[in-house]
Amino acid sequence: MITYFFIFLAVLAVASALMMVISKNTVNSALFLVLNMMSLAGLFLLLQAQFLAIIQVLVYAGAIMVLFLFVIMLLNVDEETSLFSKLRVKYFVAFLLGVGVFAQILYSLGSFSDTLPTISSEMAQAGTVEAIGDVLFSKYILPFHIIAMLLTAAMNGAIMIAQHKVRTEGNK
Amino acid sequence: MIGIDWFLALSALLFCIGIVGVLIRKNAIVIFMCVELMLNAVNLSLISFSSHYGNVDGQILVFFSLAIAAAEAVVGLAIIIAIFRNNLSVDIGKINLLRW
Amino acid sequence: MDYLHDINAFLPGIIVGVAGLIGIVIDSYKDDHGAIYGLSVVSLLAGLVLSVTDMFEPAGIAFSGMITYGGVTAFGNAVILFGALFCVLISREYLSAIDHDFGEVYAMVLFATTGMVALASANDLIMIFIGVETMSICLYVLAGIFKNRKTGAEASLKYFLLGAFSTGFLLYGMALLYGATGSLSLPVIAEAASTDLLFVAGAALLLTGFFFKISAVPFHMWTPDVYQGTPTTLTAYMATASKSASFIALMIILSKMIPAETAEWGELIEVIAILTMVLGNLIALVQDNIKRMLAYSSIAHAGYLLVGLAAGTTAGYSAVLFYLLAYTIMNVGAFGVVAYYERQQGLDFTDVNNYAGLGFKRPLMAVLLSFFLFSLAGIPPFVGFIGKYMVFAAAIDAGYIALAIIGVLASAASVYYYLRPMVYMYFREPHKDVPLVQSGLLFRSTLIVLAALTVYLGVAFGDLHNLLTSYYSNEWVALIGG
Amino acid sequence: MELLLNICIYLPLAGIAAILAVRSDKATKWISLIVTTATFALSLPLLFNFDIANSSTAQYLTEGNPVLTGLDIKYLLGLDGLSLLLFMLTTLMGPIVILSSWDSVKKHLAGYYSMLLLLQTASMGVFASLDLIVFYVFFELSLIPMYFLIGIWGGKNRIHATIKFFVYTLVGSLIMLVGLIYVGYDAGSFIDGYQFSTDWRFLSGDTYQIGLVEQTYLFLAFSLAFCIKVPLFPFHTWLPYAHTEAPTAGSVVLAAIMLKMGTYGLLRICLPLFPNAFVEFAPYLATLAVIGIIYGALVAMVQKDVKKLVAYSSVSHLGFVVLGLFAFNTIAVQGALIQMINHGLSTGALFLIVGMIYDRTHTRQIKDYGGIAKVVPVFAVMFMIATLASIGLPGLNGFIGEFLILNGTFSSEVLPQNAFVVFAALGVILAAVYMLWMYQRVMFGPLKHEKHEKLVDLNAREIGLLVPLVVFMIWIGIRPVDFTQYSEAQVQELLESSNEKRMAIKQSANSQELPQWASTLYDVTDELASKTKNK
Repeated sequence: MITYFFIFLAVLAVASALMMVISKNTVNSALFLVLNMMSLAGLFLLLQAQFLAIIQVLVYAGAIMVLFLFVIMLLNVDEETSLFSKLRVKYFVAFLLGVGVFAQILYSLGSFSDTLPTISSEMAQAGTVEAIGDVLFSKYILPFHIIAMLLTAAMNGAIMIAQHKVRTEGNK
Repeated sequence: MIGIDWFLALSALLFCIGIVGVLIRKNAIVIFMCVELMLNAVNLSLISFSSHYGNVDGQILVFFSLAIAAAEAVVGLAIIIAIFRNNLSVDIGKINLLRW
Repeated sequence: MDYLHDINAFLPGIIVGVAGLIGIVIDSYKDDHGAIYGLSVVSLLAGLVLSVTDMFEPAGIAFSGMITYGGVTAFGNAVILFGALFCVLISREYLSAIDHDFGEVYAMVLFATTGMVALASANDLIMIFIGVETMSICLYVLAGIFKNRKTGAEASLKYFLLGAFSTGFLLYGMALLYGATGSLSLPVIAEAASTDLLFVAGAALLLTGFFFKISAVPFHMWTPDVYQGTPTTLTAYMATASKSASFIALMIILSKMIPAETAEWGELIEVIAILTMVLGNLIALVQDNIKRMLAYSSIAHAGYLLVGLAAGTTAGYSAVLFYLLAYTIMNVGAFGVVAYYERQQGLDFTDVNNYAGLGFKRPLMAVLLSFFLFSLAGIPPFVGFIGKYMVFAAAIDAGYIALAIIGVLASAASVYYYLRPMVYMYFREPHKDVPLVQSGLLFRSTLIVLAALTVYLGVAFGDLHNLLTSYYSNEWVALIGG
Repeated sequence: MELLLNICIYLPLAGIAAILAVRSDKATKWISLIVTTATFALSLPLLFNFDIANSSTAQYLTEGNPVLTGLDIKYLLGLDGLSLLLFMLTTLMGPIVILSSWDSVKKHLAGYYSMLLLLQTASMGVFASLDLIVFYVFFELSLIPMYFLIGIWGGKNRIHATIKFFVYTLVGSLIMLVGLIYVGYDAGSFIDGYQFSTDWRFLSGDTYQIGLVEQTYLFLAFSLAFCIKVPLFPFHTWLPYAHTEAPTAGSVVLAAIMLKMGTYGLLRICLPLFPNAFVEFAPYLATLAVIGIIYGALVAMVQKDVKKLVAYSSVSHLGFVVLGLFAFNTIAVQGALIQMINHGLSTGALFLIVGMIYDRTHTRQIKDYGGIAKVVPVFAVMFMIATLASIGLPGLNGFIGEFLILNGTFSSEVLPQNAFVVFAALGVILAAVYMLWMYQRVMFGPLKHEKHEKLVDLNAREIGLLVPLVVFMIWIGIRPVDFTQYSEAQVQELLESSNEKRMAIKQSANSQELPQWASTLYDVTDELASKTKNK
């Protein structure tokens, strides 16, 4: 059963990723990315990471991608007439690089796959909100706070950059 | 039951689609989305490893990476808005003032 | 009690971060940005003093193994905070003069500094990731301050896209390392380290991410654009504090996590170092824009620093720390003087041609720039010479003689472009008479302090060197096994 | 006394501080003059108290603690037979160069005199330092003031000249730095406790022996730096530019002192540290030196610019010094040492004289002069003495140096071919040709230009600064032993100990596996006895 789910979700993820890259319309691209994220959330569930599956939907698909769509609509980016950059050489290099990295990663994963085939049995406990919350507020308290600060900083910085007018000294 | 290695291979594939997308697209927003795809692919890897080891550290890293992706998205989209105001375009092909 | 101990261990970072948070709140009620400026200076100074006192404490770990403190870590933090402090000190006058004195700038610097301190204290991949990202995201914002100028917005976009791209590699590297070892904690990873392909691939991806951050060739493309498009004092901040933090993190990764025997890392770094030194210096030769020239020079300096890392010995790592301090001093100074000239109206003072004849108009600034440039060129008795000396000595001691010779030749080529501003300032007649504004007292005295330090540390470097090598010897032994 | 040595070296720095504090053009000149004169006066006791019998041990030793733990780099100053006279020459030239620019330099006086004083400190430091790292620091430090002196106060093409000068010299010395660090670590393996040593006394001693292969590389690294500085043909191309464009004082210091740093470095460092390579490479470098002698002379002959002519004559003269050093026997090395002083005195004087006439006429072209001897008789006399000293007329100093060098080279074991002597002697003749021809064209014949009728003869200041130089030229010419005595014992001892060290290294290399090229170059299997004789 899980195998069928995996195949379905994997095909969905790869297809939506490809569609995102090649789709002409930026809005479509964004929607394909949402689809990709949803299918990844499904895969997270298969891996018994319930908490992160929910977060993935809420934060990524729900918040980040909405922001993307918002900006795309705001800027009213036209459909691109020429989709990709004109340099054919660049394509070639890009694909070569992509395939190269992929092959390399697969090769290194190959060395790994004999040693670990399956999901650990402890996972049933480890993926829950309680388990994650527990370590997040004990072991990982410092990174957690730095992230909190970073979110404030990012919000502040984004407002400053996106503001239209330059404020002169003291707004006088 | 399907093995972890399948998840990892899927993750590598998605990561590489992301790389290729970054390299060949010229719309800054789409490039940024491809970066998001790469981060997502890594998250899948992390969660797979985490599930395999049955330890929660990998998931915590995913949690943080989600938060950072959010922060990055906010700043990145603000920058894209700023550059759109200057250029009326998000085509990185037109952004070549600074070279060498 | 444990908490107090933990908080105390990360106190410099906490002070700086909290000051940033308080600062933006205060700043939103005030029209004048003096409050947040004062707050940042005070907090950075407090952090610096704390780190300096911590330098002599024994090292330890805190926050359940997330960070280390004391000893070498504190020294790294001190270098970062030193750079941040001096950049902030010279920022206000410059930013006011060009009408970009926003309160957020100081807040961003404080937040980024917190990230850097976290990065340089990291003992866990999560801390490294969060430190790098906190630093980078704030720097993306700082790079975009000139949002109404084409160059500014583009620099920021380029920086952002490439930075985010490299984050992908960084994170994937961490994922693979996690997969290979089952842990994110550096000491645990070090124990489980192997020549397993997965581990090597993970480490390589992680290093790639960091090579981007330190702008090593071939991952340097963003540097000149970003340095040119960012307000100059903030460029100084990027070029010094952020580079120091990234280098310290790279050092942590190489020394703590990747034992030398797992792969030929030294050779990889050697190749990157050669590329970086040679290309950085060669391209700098043809730059007319002084900020771009300093950007390529900073790429070249990353190469010299990599020479120290390639050596991979106690001498190499302590040379890197010393060099980072020296580099911070002279680079903040050089960018500071450029910032002074740049805000003058009438001519574009980032073009080196327009420096013609400035040497005798405001002799102080010109003399200061000469000090910093000579130091960057590595001429004794300035501190840059000692830094280069230590780095190359470490490389020679570790048997990388070819590397040292290439580095030395590259640095000989660099002299040509370091001399260029001086050639224009002193040896040529001005094209056009531009009245030069007097610099403020704080600005001037900050730069004078830095210039004095280049000479002082160039002569009296002994204590610092002894601190790094002998005082920390136990710590180094623990890190790299003698 | 050791305090006195330090005071001498750092007094000019105090002078700079005073100049910057006072900020008055007039006071600037006087402060510089007083400081340099005081330096000279203070250095005299160093000369008089020098223990000639013990010239091979460094005297007035200042030995600081090692600055770094584990690294034996220390502040180590002292004077011995090799350095004493050069040190004295430096202090002597101090007030002379200050006086020479008294009226001729008009812009940015504070900067100008500060640079001259800084140069003074750096030069004295080079000759007095006995730790190689300290030596290197002073060696490099001397570049900065010279860079500015040529660049700011120089002639039309000053920028090109100064950058060429700076980059050339720096490339050489940076390669030397790599060698220096290697030597330091290598030396560490010969000592217990310390890891790294650049103490010259240790490095030149018997304990420290460098293998043949390393010696080759290190010798090449060091000698490249010094040959550029000397400058030896074909590394000389920066010199004519730098000399022509430099202000008078800059040329004088460059010729009299800075070029000596190169030959001094060869003698002080290359010879005792790498004796095998020194000897094996001697024929090649001596060939270059002889080419330099002839080439410099021929090029000087066709110069139209007086200053350029003097500059090329420097290339020729320093060829003699290098030849003398590589002859590797006491007479020749003694000759080289005294020739360094001679060249400083006579070429320094020539540059001063050219500067003086340039100040009056603002031209250096030979064709613009002619027949001015009658108008300015004192000038003509001074010029004559300096010219004759430069071409090596018996009774003047140049003769002593060249004679000793040629004599030593003739009997040299290391340079057995007499061709060296023959061609070098040819250089002496050529020197007479170009110098006298130049003198004749400038001074004698009918007065070519009317405006030169009103040429003013030398004033008291100018005579005053030339007289000491002339006195020494004659003194050395008549009683050279007063000067050579300081270095005699040390040169002999240094050559003997280096030769012993050379044999020892060869002996031990005999039993080792060497790369093909090294065993061919050093010929270790050959009968060692054939070269053991040392004169």
